[in-house]
Amino acid sequence: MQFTRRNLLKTTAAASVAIAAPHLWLPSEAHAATLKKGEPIKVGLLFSLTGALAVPEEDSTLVLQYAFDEINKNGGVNGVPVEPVIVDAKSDFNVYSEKTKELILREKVIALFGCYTSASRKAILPTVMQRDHLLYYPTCYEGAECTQNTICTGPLANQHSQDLIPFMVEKFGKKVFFVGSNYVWPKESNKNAKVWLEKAGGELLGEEYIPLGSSEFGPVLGKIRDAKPDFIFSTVVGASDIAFHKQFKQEGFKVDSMPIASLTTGEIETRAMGADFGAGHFLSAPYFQTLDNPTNQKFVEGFLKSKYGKNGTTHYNMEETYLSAYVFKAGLEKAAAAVGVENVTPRSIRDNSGGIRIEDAVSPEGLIWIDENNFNTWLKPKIGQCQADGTFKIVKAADKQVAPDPYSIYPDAGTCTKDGLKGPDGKVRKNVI
Amino acid sequence: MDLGSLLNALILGVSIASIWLIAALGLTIIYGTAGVINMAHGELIMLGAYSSYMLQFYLGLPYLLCIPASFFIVAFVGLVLERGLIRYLYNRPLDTLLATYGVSLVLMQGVRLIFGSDPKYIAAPAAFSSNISLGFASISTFRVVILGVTALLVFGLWLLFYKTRFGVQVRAVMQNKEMAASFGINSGRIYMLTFALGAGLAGVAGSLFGVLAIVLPTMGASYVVQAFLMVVVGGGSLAGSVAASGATGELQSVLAFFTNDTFARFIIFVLIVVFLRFRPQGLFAQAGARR
Amino acid sequence: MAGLLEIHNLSKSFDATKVINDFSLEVVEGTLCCLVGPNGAGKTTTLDLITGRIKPTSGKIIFAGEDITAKHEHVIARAGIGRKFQVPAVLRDLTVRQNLEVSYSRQTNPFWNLFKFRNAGLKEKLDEIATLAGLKDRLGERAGILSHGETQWLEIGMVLMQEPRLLLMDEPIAGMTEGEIEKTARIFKDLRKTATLIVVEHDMGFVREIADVVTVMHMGSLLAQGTIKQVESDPRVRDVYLGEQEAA
Amino acid sequence: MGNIYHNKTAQWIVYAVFFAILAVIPIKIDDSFLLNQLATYGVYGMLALSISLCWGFGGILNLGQGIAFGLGAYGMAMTMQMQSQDASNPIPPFMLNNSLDHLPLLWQPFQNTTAGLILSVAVPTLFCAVFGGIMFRARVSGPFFAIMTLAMLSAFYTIIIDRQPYTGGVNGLTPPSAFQFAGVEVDPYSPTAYWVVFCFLMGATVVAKLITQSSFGLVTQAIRDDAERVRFLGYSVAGYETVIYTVAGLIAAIAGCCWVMLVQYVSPAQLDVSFSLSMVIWAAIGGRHSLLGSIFGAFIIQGAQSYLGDTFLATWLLILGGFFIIVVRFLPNGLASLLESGLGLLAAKRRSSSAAVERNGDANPMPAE
Repeated sequence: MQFTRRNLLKTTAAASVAIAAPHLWLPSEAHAATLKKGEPIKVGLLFSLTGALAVPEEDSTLVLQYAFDEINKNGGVNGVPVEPVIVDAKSDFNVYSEKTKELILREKVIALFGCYTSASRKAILPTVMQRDHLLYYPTCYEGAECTQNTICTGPLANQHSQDLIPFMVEKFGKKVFFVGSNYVWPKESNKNAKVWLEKAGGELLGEEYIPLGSSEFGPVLGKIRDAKPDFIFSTVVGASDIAFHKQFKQEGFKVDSMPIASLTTGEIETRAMGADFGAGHFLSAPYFQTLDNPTNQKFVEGFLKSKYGKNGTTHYNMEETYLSAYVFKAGLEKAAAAVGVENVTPRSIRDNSGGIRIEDAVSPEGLIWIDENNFNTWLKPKIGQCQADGTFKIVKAADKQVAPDPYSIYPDAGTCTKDGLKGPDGKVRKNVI
Repeated sequence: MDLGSLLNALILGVSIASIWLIAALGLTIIYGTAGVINMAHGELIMLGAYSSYMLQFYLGLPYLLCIPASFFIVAFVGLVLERGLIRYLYNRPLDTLLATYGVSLVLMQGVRLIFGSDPKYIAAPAAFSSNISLGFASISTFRVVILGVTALLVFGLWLLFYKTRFGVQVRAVMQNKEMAASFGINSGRIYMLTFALGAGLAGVAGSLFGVLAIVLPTMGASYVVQAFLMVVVGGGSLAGSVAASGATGELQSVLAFFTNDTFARFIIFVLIVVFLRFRPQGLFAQAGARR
Repeated sequence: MAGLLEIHNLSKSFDATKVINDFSLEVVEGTLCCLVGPNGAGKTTTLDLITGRIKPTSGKIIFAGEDITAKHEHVIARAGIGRKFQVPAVLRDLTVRQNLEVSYSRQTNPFWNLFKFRNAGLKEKLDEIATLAGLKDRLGERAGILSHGETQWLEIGMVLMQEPRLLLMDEPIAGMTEGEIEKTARIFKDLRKTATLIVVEHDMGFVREIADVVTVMHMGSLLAQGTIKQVESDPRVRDVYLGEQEAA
Repeated sequence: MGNIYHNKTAQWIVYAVFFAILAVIPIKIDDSFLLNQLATYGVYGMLALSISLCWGFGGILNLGQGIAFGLGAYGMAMTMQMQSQDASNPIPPFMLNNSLDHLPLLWQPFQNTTAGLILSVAVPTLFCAVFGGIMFRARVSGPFFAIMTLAMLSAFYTIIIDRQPYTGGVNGLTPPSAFQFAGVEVDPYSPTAYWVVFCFLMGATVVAKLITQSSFGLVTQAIRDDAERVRFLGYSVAGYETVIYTVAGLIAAIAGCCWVMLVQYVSPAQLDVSFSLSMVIWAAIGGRHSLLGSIFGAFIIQGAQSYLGDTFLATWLLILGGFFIIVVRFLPNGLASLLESGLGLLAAKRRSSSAAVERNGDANPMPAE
């Protein structure tokens, strides 16, 4: 026993000596990923390949690999090939966080592409910001964030419903019911939708949120039946969305008299629910597989024929992800030109990404560009109606690109600038999440 | 708020109850008889959905035939599982929980490897995509189908457990394994058959849920905890599970009517904890051998 | 002399069945009382009621002047009542030594025990009891591997480690050899000097040898009480026992 | 006499060696990712330790350890979030988005770092004491208690998601800057952060070990074996169960605080059923009857997940699931029992070869360790 105590004391002593050693108190070295001559450009692909989030995120990984293959085939970035480092985040936010660190600190990638949900983005952002790194977030989100370390190529909440709500009000009537999954993005999207609804003279009859992953829509549909809206505005996501559309029809609702206008129900979902459950409903997105332009035809054909195209479809989330690769390419090239290849850091890529345009010839959804202040994307939201075969017919397209505004419904919070959130008091705060 | 809507909520509650119940039925049999805490139950439900999908997609079997076929397919899987693993763990109930959690991972990933992670689609007869309106109330045909299947299964199980020789044997084994053995009842065989039966019931639930919601490798995870709570609140008996699901389904529907779905769930979880505090043995405890 | 244990008009019903019916008993300090009766007479149930394992429907149990009716098991145990179960209940996963150690329950407060690593007086007591129970060489073994006889001894040892004022022994000699039974009888007689015992036993030979007082129970009630001679000559007792033999 | 595995002195030596190795790592290795990763494993180790204490020694299977961990983590995240707010900007951004214009009462104590830290640990501990106290007094035990912790966990999970304005909902809380204590910023990638976790892990392990060796530990092991019997020895079973459940909760709460310090993030995922299940699995794989074994279990499973998960991408869950099945089936007491029986064989061999060199020392057999 005595012997043991002595041992313990020794260990503790060793520990305290180590703590007292001054160099150990220093924060560890700031991250400095740079490009090295003759080595490929490493980027991290942080998506879930297993677990509940794998449904959309596996496609994201595939389309990015396709994009980088395409870029490499055409000479790479600045003549250097891109090498994606693929990890599996296992649909587990703890793993997202761990893998982010691994990609940044160990793999020393120059940029990260990743996440599909806000929750996972929030899980990794502290790490990304702390290492002053760069995340391409390639899907729609709610906004109300102003960091100096993200570039988003999907629509913000303010872009998403700007056309959709007036369109639906005009076509089907003023009364609407909001249904969403119970988390941040649907709630924020609905706040935006309310703004447009008010402008369009519509009337909100009810607002319901159901738990993420739940497949029981009985109570919600009961409330909708009582409220008798002209259309439903849905921000239900994932498996729940499919259950929602199925039960909508099973409960005897008719798509002609009360369609669902959704921000999420794309080609993947309509195929999984069976086209007869999806047909007739509406979706607002910047991209549909059926978009009729040569770039899109090339993208769809090329992708489906490639070894990555096994899922047999392209949808808005994949296209937004595809674009992020080209935004990265342009940003890196601009940064290299500005500071020299040796000195390119994630931060310098980001700082040089403002105003980058992806032209019609590259972008399947048509010209987009990155906002110079908040680093979200100017894009044209389009409205599609699901057809009997599960594809979408574009019924309305914005005539010009809509500006992304992360703080559109929080004018008091200030405006997002390149260096941070500029409050009404004129103070600029960095990394507001 | 008008009376009609509340009535509708009550009717819906019955439907929700039947969904909770059919998810919990198989577990009730397995837990009630052998005390096995089967964490892979959700994955057995998932297998039921996938077997329906497979039969329909590759063999073109009509949906109504897929339901009983799923029963047998998943029952067979259950049989293999019982013979290969569970039977070694009967005297270690908490270990069955861990081992079957391992099984659930294997099944989930196995299905993903075979079928991919994108959702599958089971086509149901068009007649199921409509609703029945009774003037004041309205309910979807498919929910009535689920309710009907559930009622049928409960009735069948009641017959099986209380009116047949097999049922007598099962109850004998439940009460006292040693005593039953001395009467020549092979408890190993009884356990094997009940486990297969429980798995088969999960298969039926799966083929129904596949139409109601979605077919995904991960679909099972959302059912297992709630099914478990039903079984434990019910006390592991058939009547208990029926009563527990009934009460929970109604509560869920009515609370969701007055508040929202998420909060309704919260209240239900808390009520379950409070209930078990005062009646840890559940609503209708099995007259099993307890010390 | 006041009774150490007084049971007043005790009744216990399970559903509609009256298991114990208006049963009263007084056990005088320093005596050994044998509780006998045919199967189902309510002997073990009486012990359950005394030790708080089940709560009586009505009636009162007084121990050392204190009302212990319907108190929790551990409170009753702490008051000084130790019990050996009919089916020997030892802690099978622990060693024999640990079984005895944990039974030495002078300090029962969990917080105090958190800071207690050595138990004063434990070693001597443990040696004494282990020797008495003949388990001196088995201290390191897991209790689960002991033979039935050894398990009986271990449980008796555990009860003794508790140093109770009143010992309840439910069929202590079941499964013991002749020699062991004699030894048990000797120990029980010794114990009477410092403690009071209630022994439930079927073996009338053993009862004859050790009992100061014999209490006969039948159908949950007191049938007869007295010295072994008085009881054995009681015609009602004969009826009950003969009746049982005929039935069997 | 006997197996060295059960020798208390030998056990303490192994503990000392284990922590000595952990102590050397940051001195010898300069890899901030590895340090951060190992520190995270340390947190998982604390969780496995708490499960081992509660389940392995107390016999209480707790499928809701995520409650204590999560509440601790939320408390810490709230404290860190408030550290980054100032007078000009008094409330966290997510609250603005949820239409709150003042700091809710719930959040106010967290403006003070010390108060926040105390609450982070005290609230979950108190919860365990009250919840455990109520349940154990009602003699809820075994699988029933396990299911109730599961229900309670689900209740917390649901309410945190539903009360988005106060909790950040599904997105959770993401304090934008590192934890500051006494004016020093604890960079999560620094050796400092590692040392903090190291000290707590070592402290928790030593305390847990001492508990298991105390009279209290003996009683809890007796309760695990046969709670009913122990009552008749005069011990209040509920009291003992409540204390050990609460101590385990306290360790988990501290682990939660450390975790947020390392990852600067908390979300309802920390209260997800599957996370609490994995804690149980770490302990089960490592060996729930062995404190150190459980910690090892966490290290092994999480380490394999990190380093093999991507190599065996498609089959990883198959491997993991198969591994659980095999361990539970053939090694019910986990990997530690391999060591135990291995050393037992060795002892038996030695005994038979060199006759009997009887030692009387304090080699006290402890089958539970």
